[in-house]
Amino acid sequence: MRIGYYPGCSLTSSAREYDESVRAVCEMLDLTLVEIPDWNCCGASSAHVAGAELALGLRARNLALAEAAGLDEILAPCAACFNRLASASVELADAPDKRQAVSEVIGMPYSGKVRVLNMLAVLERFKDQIAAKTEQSFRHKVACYYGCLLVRPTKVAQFDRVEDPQSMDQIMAATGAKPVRWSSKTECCGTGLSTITRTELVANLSGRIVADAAKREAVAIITACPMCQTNLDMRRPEINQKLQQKHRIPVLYVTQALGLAMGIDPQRLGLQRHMVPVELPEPEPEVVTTDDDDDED
Amino acid sequence: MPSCQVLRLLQYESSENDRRVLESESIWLCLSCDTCHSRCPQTINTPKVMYFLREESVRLGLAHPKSKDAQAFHKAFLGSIARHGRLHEIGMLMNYKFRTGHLLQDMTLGSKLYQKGKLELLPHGIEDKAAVKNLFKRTTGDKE
Amino acid sequence: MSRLGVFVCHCGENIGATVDVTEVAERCKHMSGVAHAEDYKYLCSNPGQNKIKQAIQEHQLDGVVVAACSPRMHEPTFRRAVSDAGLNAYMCEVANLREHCSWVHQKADSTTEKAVDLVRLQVEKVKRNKPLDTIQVPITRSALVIGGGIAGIQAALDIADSGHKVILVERSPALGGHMAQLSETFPTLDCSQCILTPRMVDVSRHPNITLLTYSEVEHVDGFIGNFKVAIRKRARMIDEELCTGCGECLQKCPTKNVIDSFNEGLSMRRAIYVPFAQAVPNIPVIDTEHCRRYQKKKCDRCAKACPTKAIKFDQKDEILNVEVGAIVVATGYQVMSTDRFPEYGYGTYPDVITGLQFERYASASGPTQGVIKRPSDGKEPETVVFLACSGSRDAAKGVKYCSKICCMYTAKHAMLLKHKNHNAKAYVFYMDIRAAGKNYDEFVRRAIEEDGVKYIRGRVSRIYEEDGKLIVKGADTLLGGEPVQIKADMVVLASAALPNHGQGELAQKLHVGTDPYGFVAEAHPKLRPVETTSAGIFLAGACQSPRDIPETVGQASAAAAKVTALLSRSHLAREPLVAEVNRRPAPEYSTCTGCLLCETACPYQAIGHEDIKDRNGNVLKTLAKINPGLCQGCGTCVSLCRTKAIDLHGYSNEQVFAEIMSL
Amino acid sequence: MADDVFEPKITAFVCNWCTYAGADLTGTSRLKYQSNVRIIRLPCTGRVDFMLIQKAFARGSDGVIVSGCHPNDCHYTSGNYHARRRWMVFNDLMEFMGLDMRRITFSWVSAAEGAKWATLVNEVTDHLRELGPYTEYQRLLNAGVA
Repeated sequence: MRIGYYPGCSLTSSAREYDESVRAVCEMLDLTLVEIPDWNCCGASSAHVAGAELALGLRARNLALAEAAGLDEILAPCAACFNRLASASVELADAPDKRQAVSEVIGMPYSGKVRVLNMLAVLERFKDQIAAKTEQSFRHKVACYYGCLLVRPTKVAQFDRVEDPQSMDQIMAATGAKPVRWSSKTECCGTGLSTITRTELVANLSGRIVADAAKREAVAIITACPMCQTNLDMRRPEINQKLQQKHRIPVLYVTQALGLAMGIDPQRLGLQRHMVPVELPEPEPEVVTTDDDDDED
Repeated sequence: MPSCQVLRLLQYESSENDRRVLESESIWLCLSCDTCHSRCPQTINTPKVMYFLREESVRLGLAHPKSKDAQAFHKAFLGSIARHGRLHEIGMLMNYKFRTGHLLQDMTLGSKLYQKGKLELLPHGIEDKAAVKNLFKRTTGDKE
Repeated sequence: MSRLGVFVCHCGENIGATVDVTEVAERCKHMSGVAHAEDYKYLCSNPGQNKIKQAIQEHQLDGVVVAACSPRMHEPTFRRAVSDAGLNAYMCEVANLREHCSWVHQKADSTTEKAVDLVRLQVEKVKRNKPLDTIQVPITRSALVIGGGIAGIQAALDIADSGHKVILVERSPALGGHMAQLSETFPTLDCSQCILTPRMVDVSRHPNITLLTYSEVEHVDGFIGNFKVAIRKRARMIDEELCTGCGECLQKCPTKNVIDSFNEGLSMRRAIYVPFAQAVPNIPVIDTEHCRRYQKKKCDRCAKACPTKAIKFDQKDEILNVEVGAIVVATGYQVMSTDRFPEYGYGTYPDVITGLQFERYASASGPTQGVIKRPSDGKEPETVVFLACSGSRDAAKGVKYCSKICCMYTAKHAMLLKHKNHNAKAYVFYMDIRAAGKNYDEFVRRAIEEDGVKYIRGRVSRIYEEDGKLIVKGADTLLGGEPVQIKADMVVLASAALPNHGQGELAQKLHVGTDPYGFVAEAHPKLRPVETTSAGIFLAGACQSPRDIPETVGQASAAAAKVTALLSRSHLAREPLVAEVNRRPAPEYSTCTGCLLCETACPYQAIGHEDIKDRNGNVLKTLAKINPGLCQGCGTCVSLCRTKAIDLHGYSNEQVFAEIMSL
Repeated sequence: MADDVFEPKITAFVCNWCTYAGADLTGTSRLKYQSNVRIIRLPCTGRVDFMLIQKAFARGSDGVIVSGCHPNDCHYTSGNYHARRRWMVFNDLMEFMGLDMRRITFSWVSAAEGAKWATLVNEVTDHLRELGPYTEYQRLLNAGVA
């Protein structure tokens, strides 16, 4: 199987380990990633400030490039890129006038057929293979954290349910993990534009998520978004200062967790690049199988 | 002021209340997390409203002083894309720091990131830089 | 050559201000076939009508066109006037100069020109009108009431008291509907069961009422005054004649884990059951989906226990065919279930319940004998949060309308909680308090002021579980949108009232219209609130839109009055604007070829066929045949007919083509 | 200039229960629209025969409007569905015959949509004014096609 691949800017630098682990896991799953030739930045949330036309143009160019390369589905592991590209794909799908206008702006034709998928939507298709390839059962309590951009707004994401989503929990459960039932799955970590400009707000919002995960006795927070990972990992000193705590719970990309379960070398998965060291306890002993959400309280 | 008050003030359609909104800090606090949108019984897309209000407040020169950093961030970000086609994080951050004067912010973090191999010193641009430059030109005039 | 009269109305200034009425009348005089034309200030007034009558006699007119307001307004008035003057009523047509001309255009020559055109159109039509006689249809003088809640009970009793026979059909095993589930009723706090039970007993004892519980309407045919209804009487597996209601069988049933829907799923019942203690009729039902006899082919403990041998395991559904003259729809509502609310946990938190479930807890005959407990662990909750507008007034995830009853029952719930547990804390999140009604606002104020219920104006954005509590996050808009967080033991959703399940299918069987939400539509929102869009079918209660008990009872009595008025006549006059198949001399008999395409297209099953036979009984030709009693005059068959053998009185091909040719 | 404006002739076939009543509401609400349309009242759009439309054009109409109850709201339960089905069938036929389909407008206007009726008539009138007189139909007539 092959699928178009849009790494996005973060995955080439600050979220390099996400890219590394995505590639490693997809290789294990026999999924060939075809990088969109000469892709450009999706514009994130900044392009909007310079106008809706520019914002749409930047995104549409990538869709048009994918189409030209014969790709009808593309994987955007970065949740922000996914959200931006998917919203463009949805916006252009039923609007021939808009497609016409944007084609002129980008100087390329686009027929509106490319579908954008996030990492979880792709992994969901491979649940059986994931279970089959799991070498070391990942019997850990994990907190699956979805954030904002994977499920909202429904019209754009067209994926999972908007409150209490389940896809990542099920993917992780396929490796033997025990996803905890918690209430911060789709709370905002504070990215927006304030990661850099308003660090004090970020510490506050991300702090609640880390504290909730710790309270539910999760040994790792699992995410599929570079922004979330950065805030919960890189901003941990500020978070701990704010909470007056010493939380050491690591924040893994879902592909890193799967990679570990499949026995892929931690170096290849980029675990060494984390700020909060990834140190997992011994897997929990295999006990009588119960439902995955036994009472936490 | 909370977002419900922002919208309430706008419903008056009075220039006085519009100004109160455009000058407020509130419109710069929205994280676009979309939670309100997904729970709103009237499906109001509040983040989109906030985007619009920010554009308007900048256009009319009413933007709250605390929004300077955010504006500088966007400028630095867009500048980086316009030049390289992709975001060059270090370049963008340096640009942002010069624009805001926050020269020392996150200095230690930066060096740590570099050690972890998470920062690229040189930009990796795209091949067809002209395509992106043209895109900017066609949609925003000549400015970046 | 016709001798037509044209009468043009000024309608005061309403037509006269933009149309040159005198000019119109003048021009009409020169139209072919017009013998007389005049204008008058108000034709609908008595002197105006007299003018028409005089002119008919004076000029020996054989047809009349009145150019005035919309025919939907005064067509009957002018037809009556024409008929009083000795002409056939259907020799009169109305040209709509007001709603379709003077009110919608500016004063101009073109407007007058259009007025002339509109009159000419009717002149050409009326020339081809034929005298028609109203159709007299006999009426079956009995009624069917669908639904055995308080609406159906009241309607059935009122109709029966007026001396007419009533068949009351209820799909559940007992009468009572939602009202039987309620604890106490606002604003008086009298016990719902106590005021309802006597009415249910009245129904069962009334000589004019046939009560069919555990039964459903299967099929409906016919029309006003003459409905033919098939009713499925489901097998209870109990001989109703033999059963004494002693209840011995109930005690012996070994299956004890069936979800009790009367208690809104809060308790379990047996496979043979009576929904509640005061049930009318007090005859059990065997739930064959759960009974061991039917599932595992064994067990006959109930039959052994029965002293009268009333249990009949091989009983079959019965279809009863009845004829009635009128139908009352009183099918009630259902509430939105908790799994419809994403931000309140998709129904995964057991302690988030609906208002109807709270009623069962608060009811003395409920699963906890009236002690408020919470489902998860049976503890008595200390802090209860009530959410008004759960799903109501929520265009995104619920329904747009206000469910009307929730403000009041939420105040009642909070009050009952405080009465039963003085230390409990009750919070109500609301958008607006809508307490219009006699003693209603006073009731809400009492909850707030005397019982100390905390009302918070704002919506709840999220509920989640933490440490055995429900964390309710909301906002207080009276504090400028300040976030509020309450740790609650139980949350009660005043969830939206929806059309009852099965309402859509029933509406189709009855050919009654529904509104966009699926509630039964009234014929006119103000002037005909208890009639449906189908003649002879009436409505009562929450099947039309959510409403409380007093309003429902009032409406049920109103529907009953309408039914009684209808049944007080022996015959019904109907408009003769129906379709007819033409007849020709032999050997053609008709241009109809008997293809019977029309039969399949007719929405009223009004078209059948007839055979033309010779003396020896040999079929010479088969023709379509229209039953004028059933035909409603839509004309679908006319445009479908390939040989133009069908025509519609009042809108015949000749008439409509003449109208077109007049333009 | 105003003298040169082409005033199209429009025939409207409407049902008694929805669109006729809706047009009454336009009047009661005193909404103004252009006076080019002539309404022919029928019980239901199910009564609208293709021949009626053809006759209207033959008689010199520049445009035709057919309007009835919204799907599901038909006073006669299903007459408007028959109209719609027939419309779909005849659409192709009329196109094949060379009828200018831009001159036929099919719409739903309910008894509550007074404003919609005004808008509909104005739009159709403006559109036909752009298209000009339907002289082409007479040519079709002479050729014996229509």
